[in-house]
Amino acid sequence: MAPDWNEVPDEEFRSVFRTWVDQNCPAHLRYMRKQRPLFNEVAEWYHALAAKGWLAPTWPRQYGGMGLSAAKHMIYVEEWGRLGCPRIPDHGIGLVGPLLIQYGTEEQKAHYLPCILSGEHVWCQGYSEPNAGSDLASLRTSAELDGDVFVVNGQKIWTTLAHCANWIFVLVRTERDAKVRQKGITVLLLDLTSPGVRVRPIENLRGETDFCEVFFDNVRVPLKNLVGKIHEGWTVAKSVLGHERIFLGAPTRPEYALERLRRLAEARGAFEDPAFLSRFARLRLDLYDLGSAFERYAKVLRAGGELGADVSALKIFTTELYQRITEEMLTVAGEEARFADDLGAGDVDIDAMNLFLDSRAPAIFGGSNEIQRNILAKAVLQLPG
Amino acid sequence: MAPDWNEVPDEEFRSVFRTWVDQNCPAHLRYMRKQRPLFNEVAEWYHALAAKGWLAPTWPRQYGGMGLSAAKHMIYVEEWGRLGCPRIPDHGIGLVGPLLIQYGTEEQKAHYLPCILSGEHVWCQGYSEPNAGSDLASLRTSAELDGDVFVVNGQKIWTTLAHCANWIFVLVRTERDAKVRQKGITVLLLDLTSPGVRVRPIENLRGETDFCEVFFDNVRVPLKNLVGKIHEGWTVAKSVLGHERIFLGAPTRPEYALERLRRLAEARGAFEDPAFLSRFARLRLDLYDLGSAFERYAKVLRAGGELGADVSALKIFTTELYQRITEEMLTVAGEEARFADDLGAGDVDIDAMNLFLDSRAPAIFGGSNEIQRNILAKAVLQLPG
Amino acid sequence: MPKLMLDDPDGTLVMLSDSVTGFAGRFPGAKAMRERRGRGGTMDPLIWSAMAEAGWIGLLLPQECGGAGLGLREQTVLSEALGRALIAEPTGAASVFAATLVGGASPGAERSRLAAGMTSGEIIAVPAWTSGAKPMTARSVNGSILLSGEMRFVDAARAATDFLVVARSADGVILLSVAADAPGLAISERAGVDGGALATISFSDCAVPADRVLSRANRCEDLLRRAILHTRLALAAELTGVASKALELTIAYTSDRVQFGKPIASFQAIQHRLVDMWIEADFAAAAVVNAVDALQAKDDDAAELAVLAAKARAGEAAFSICRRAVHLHGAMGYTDECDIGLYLKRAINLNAMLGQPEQLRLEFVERESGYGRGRT
Amino acid sequence: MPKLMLDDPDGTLVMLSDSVTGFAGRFPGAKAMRERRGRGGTMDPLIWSAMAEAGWIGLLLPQECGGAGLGLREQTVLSEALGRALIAEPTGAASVFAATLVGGASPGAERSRLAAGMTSGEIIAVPAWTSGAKPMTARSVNGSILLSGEMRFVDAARAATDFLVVARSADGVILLSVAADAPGLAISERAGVDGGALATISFSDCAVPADRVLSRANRCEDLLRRAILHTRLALAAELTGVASKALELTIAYTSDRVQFGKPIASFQAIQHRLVDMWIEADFAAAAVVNAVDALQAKDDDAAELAVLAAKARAGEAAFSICRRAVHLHGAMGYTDECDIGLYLKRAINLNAMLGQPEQLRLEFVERESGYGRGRT
Repeated sequence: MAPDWNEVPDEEFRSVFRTWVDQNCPAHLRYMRKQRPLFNEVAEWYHALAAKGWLAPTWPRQYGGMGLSAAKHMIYVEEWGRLGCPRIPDHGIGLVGPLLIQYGTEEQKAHYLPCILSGEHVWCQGYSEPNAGSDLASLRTSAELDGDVFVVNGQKIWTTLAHCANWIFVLVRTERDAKVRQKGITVLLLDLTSPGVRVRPIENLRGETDFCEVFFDNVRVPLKNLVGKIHEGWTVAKSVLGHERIFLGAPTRPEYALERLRRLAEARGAFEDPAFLSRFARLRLDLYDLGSAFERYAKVLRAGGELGADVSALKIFTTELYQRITEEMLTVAGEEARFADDLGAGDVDIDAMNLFLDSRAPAIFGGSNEIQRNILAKAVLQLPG
Repeated sequence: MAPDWNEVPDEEFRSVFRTWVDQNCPAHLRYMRKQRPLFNEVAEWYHALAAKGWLAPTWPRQYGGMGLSAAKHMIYVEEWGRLGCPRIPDHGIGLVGPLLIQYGTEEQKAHYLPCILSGEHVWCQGYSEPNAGSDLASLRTSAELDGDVFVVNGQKIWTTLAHCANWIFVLVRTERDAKVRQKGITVLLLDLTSPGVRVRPIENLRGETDFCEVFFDNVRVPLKNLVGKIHEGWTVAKSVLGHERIFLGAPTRPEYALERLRRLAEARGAFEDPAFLSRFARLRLDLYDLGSAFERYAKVLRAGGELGADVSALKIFTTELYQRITEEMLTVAGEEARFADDLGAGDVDIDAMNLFLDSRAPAIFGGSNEIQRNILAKAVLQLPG
Repeated sequence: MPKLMLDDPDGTLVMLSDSVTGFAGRFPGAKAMRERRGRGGTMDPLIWSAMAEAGWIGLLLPQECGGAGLGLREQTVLSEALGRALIAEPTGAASVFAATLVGGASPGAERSRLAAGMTSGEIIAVPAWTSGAKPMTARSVNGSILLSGEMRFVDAARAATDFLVVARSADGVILLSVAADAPGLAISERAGVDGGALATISFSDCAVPADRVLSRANRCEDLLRRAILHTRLALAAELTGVASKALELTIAYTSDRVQFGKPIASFQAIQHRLVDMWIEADFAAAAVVNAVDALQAKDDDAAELAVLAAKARAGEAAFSICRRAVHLHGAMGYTDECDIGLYLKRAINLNAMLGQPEQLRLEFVERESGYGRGRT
Repeated sequence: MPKLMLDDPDGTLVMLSDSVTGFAGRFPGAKAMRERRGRGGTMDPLIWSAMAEAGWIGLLLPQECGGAGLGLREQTVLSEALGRALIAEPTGAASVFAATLVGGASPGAERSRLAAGMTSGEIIAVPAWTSGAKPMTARSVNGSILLSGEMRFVDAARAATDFLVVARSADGVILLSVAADAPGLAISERAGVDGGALATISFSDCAVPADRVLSRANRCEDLLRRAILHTRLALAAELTGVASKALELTIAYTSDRVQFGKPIASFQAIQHRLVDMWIEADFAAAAVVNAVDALQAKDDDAAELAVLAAKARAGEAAFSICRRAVHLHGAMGYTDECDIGLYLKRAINLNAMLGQPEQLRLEFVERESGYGRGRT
């Protein structure tokens, strides 16, 4: 079995991990323009991690994971970002794995976990529906039990990278008239190559296809693909997100964007303009203080604590800061803000418009910032009504 | 009777009015620091206007007013502001007069209107109560009819200048269990020297007393002091504000504040700092564009039209701009923002802190900006729910 | 919704605005934008000639050279309506800017040729006046004029039949027209954010007949100033249209979209945000009307200020309203399928053209009070 | 509510914070502020000596000269708690700044005298280091030092027993203490926004015995830098306390106040605004903790940056939270009777002391990256 990394001092782990990653993550995959590369585009990195046994940082070691504590996992993610490694299609690693480890049968674990590590199964996550965005409990995709087979009908949307996945982890309604809307929901593992499945990629504002619609027309799913208990999938679905929530608020994106802004501004001589400098200083300090706030939550995790609802503050701040930084890039660009493509800045190209458009997404997805504010109002400030 | 000013061309009226005001408004009353001087402090200017017949711009001429159209009234107000004339206690002129002219009996008009013009009656307005601020219909001050006398009990608050008034125009509840809360409300004219009345001035953030609490303990008000019909005062109360609503959104205060900011910044050399200049330019343009927006509503009035609910936009913009300008003054003041008193700027003193604190008020009073936004959401944007 | 409140005694303006709505039925703006993007940014000649047929191109050309004899009020209303309908053609550059240059040029055959061709749609005359790395110079050789240099940010260069070029000659600045297929002229295009293309044009000893000169020396700079003034106004109007329509679409979407059992437009936080967007759009419209009034009052200084304010306000409003509009459309707003993203991209393009708000505001206070004068 | 999340293994910090709560029961902050204003800004000696008795004055003085031997963590927690309780005494100037100067002075009788007096409350030593119109100069004459010049923004001048004065002498900058009743020293006060008073002190050939010198030449500037660093941190903590408490009061008020049949805190627009205020307060607290950590890590450059960030963030947060807090208290918020206005005024004073946010941010980026260096 793999070594117990939690026994290794933090700085040693950081150093070992960084050195190996730096030597093994291919140069052409570093600092990719694409936020969400397809599986094929990053397969060699995926397999390299798997071969080393470092693909699944949070899975227990007996299932081929690294079994990292929250504190060690933070280091893993930090170094990953610092070295500019690409995001890999991670729904198998980050969602389906933990889900099966917690709720799966022994048979399911034995079958699916290795397939994730080998890259044979590429997973996507079927939560959202056209009329159930932030309001997840109102989903309508149905599954009816016909003997030992569920027959699934309906539609999912905003399914990230479904067009390069072959399995979907899907929430379906198995009870139509449940009194509490959260009841009567079930989690199924569904083979996307089954007859009756249709995947339609959706182009986003940046001209890329991060997500898809997935249609189910009498798709037959064996009963053994049920996760947890029937009708009680809501608990399963909600439980998956653990301390990973902190990464929704990680300063990664604004950090990258501010660095780009700095390069652009230097190339354009904008730092000579004190009015720009004043705006830049505000953004710089926002980023710096976001780091301090992030550290406050990370400390809780390192001390073995659990994150409260207050961590939503990070998500709001980081996503809105990302937007403000990229808006400033368009101001600095001046008339060049009219271009769709990258802007030359000395020896680098700055993808100002790409970042600006990309920055529209995080404030919407993963629970819109309005929803996050509602959560904070109720759960942290305990405001009435 | 007075001349019909509406027959006079606009520019001629403006010139005649300006010349006379400039010659007759005492110099020591111009550009007063106090936004709301007491009656005694401005009595000579009040009487001068009355003697000239120019005290009540919108009253019909037969009642001693000028009978100005909305367009002419705009000129009157503009020149008043331009010449730095002080605000006079104007509830009698602006509210009680128009109310009696529309709803009063002949006897009431004959008795009260001349007393307003002579300054014998100084009025205040008793609308708000401790638990009925923006939600006026929930008022509780009660009046019970005892023969031909109302017996009034309860409390008003935020009654502007009640401590220098001798009459109050008061909303009372005459029906306790009305099904619609707007029903069962009555308007009374109440002599503040009556037994059972107690007035308590309230000090504001600037250390001045603009408003008061007024307590009524079995105060007896003759039936003849009823305005309009009993139980139907809501209509009366709501109808009073006509085209004057536009002045809630007039650029007067931000205009004055920006001029003060300019003086302060010039004295401090702040215009040498492009970062300040950039912020100043934004404020300057906001003020300029507020002028354009104000003009759009003024045009409607000049063309004889009626203002819609959309005029609330002016109130929101002007009050928030006023705040932003005075906040910038504190930034320019640097460490001097720690002083309560005025800041020297060449040969003038700039009352930065006074203006900053004053700017807190208009966003709250006259219907808080939140209420204004609610109104716009429903009445203009016609949003659901 | 915010509207340009301009006096319209004979109903001309309403007719003009309605005609754009009709036109948009035949040539839906969003569809045309996507198709143009698919073509690599090249204009659809059909749409432009239909616009010419409708009498919208060169609206500002004086009657004496075949123009409609209509004025800035009409252009403003037209531009606002085009913005609303997302008819993202290069109206600012190839109609307003070009017509001001041509209309103000010295009378003569070339001016007449251009004016007639523009109004008929046979000529697409595109201004090329922003210097690139190499400044534009003109020198006379054997009765021809040889142009050398580089011009940036040229709209619709592939479709242009003529470029209206500003160059420095020994006798001062001159304005002349250059055939798009003239030898020695090279076009290099880059994709524009809203699916169009922006070109850099290189001239290298490009020979132009002397009779192509439209204006000379001091008149030229004044002409350019007026062209910028008119175009900024038109852009402000177009941006106001973009902003108002984006807001309308957002109100419709949020009123329709149900979450937690209620339309999301019934949530107060959303309502207040929509109200703030509406106020911004309303102020933009008022600023544009103020600029039109100021231009008609013939006080040059006041008009310059008013136009700077209008372009700054409308640009800021459109950009910021469209950003929030995209957000309020939720995940849909982040897709290319939903039109709202096109409004955002159009707003970015028009806002960045001829001066972003910050630059315009600084120009305003410098012009008004001299603040910041002499800074680099 | 936002709290300073500092490690507190033995519970010292909680005890310290609780002791402030107890103190505030005996000396309610808002009441003391109003009374001080009524006295024309003069401190209440009773309150200051009670604070000294509690061991809060000169907390940063090293044990060797009679101090508590506590550090910046304790001072930070104390200042935050004082801010929350609105105990608007001149802690920043007369305790933190003064203790850093005295603690860092050359060992000797004068240093011991000051240290002992400060901790016992018998001496109120107030720094006077910001030059006014006339720069401070010191010259030696007959074994005395003659001071001339003007110092501005001196807190609590009427109550001071000693001023800690920074002056330029022939041998460089010196720090010395000056008895408040020294001849040749004149105090002129102006009202402070939060009811205190700020003095300008004029020295005109004011004679000070030579043994009053606390520090000389290069050490002085470093001492001053450290005093500013510590005081900025303490002010940031106090501002964080002011901000958190103002937010708490606002949540309580809006949860209680019913309009249209519901508490106003149940309206979504109000809720979201309160959430934004909470995020700002939370970030301010995190920034202060980060600064404490950085100071303890002994990396001077990093510590300077962290303190600049903390003071900027906390000042901005407190000022902006208190403004909105006043607004959300409606008409009540605009009265002097309601305490919320006092929080606003306190926030303004502390925010403007030792650098407003804009200035601190510019200092941060200059220090970090050299941007803007060399500008006036």
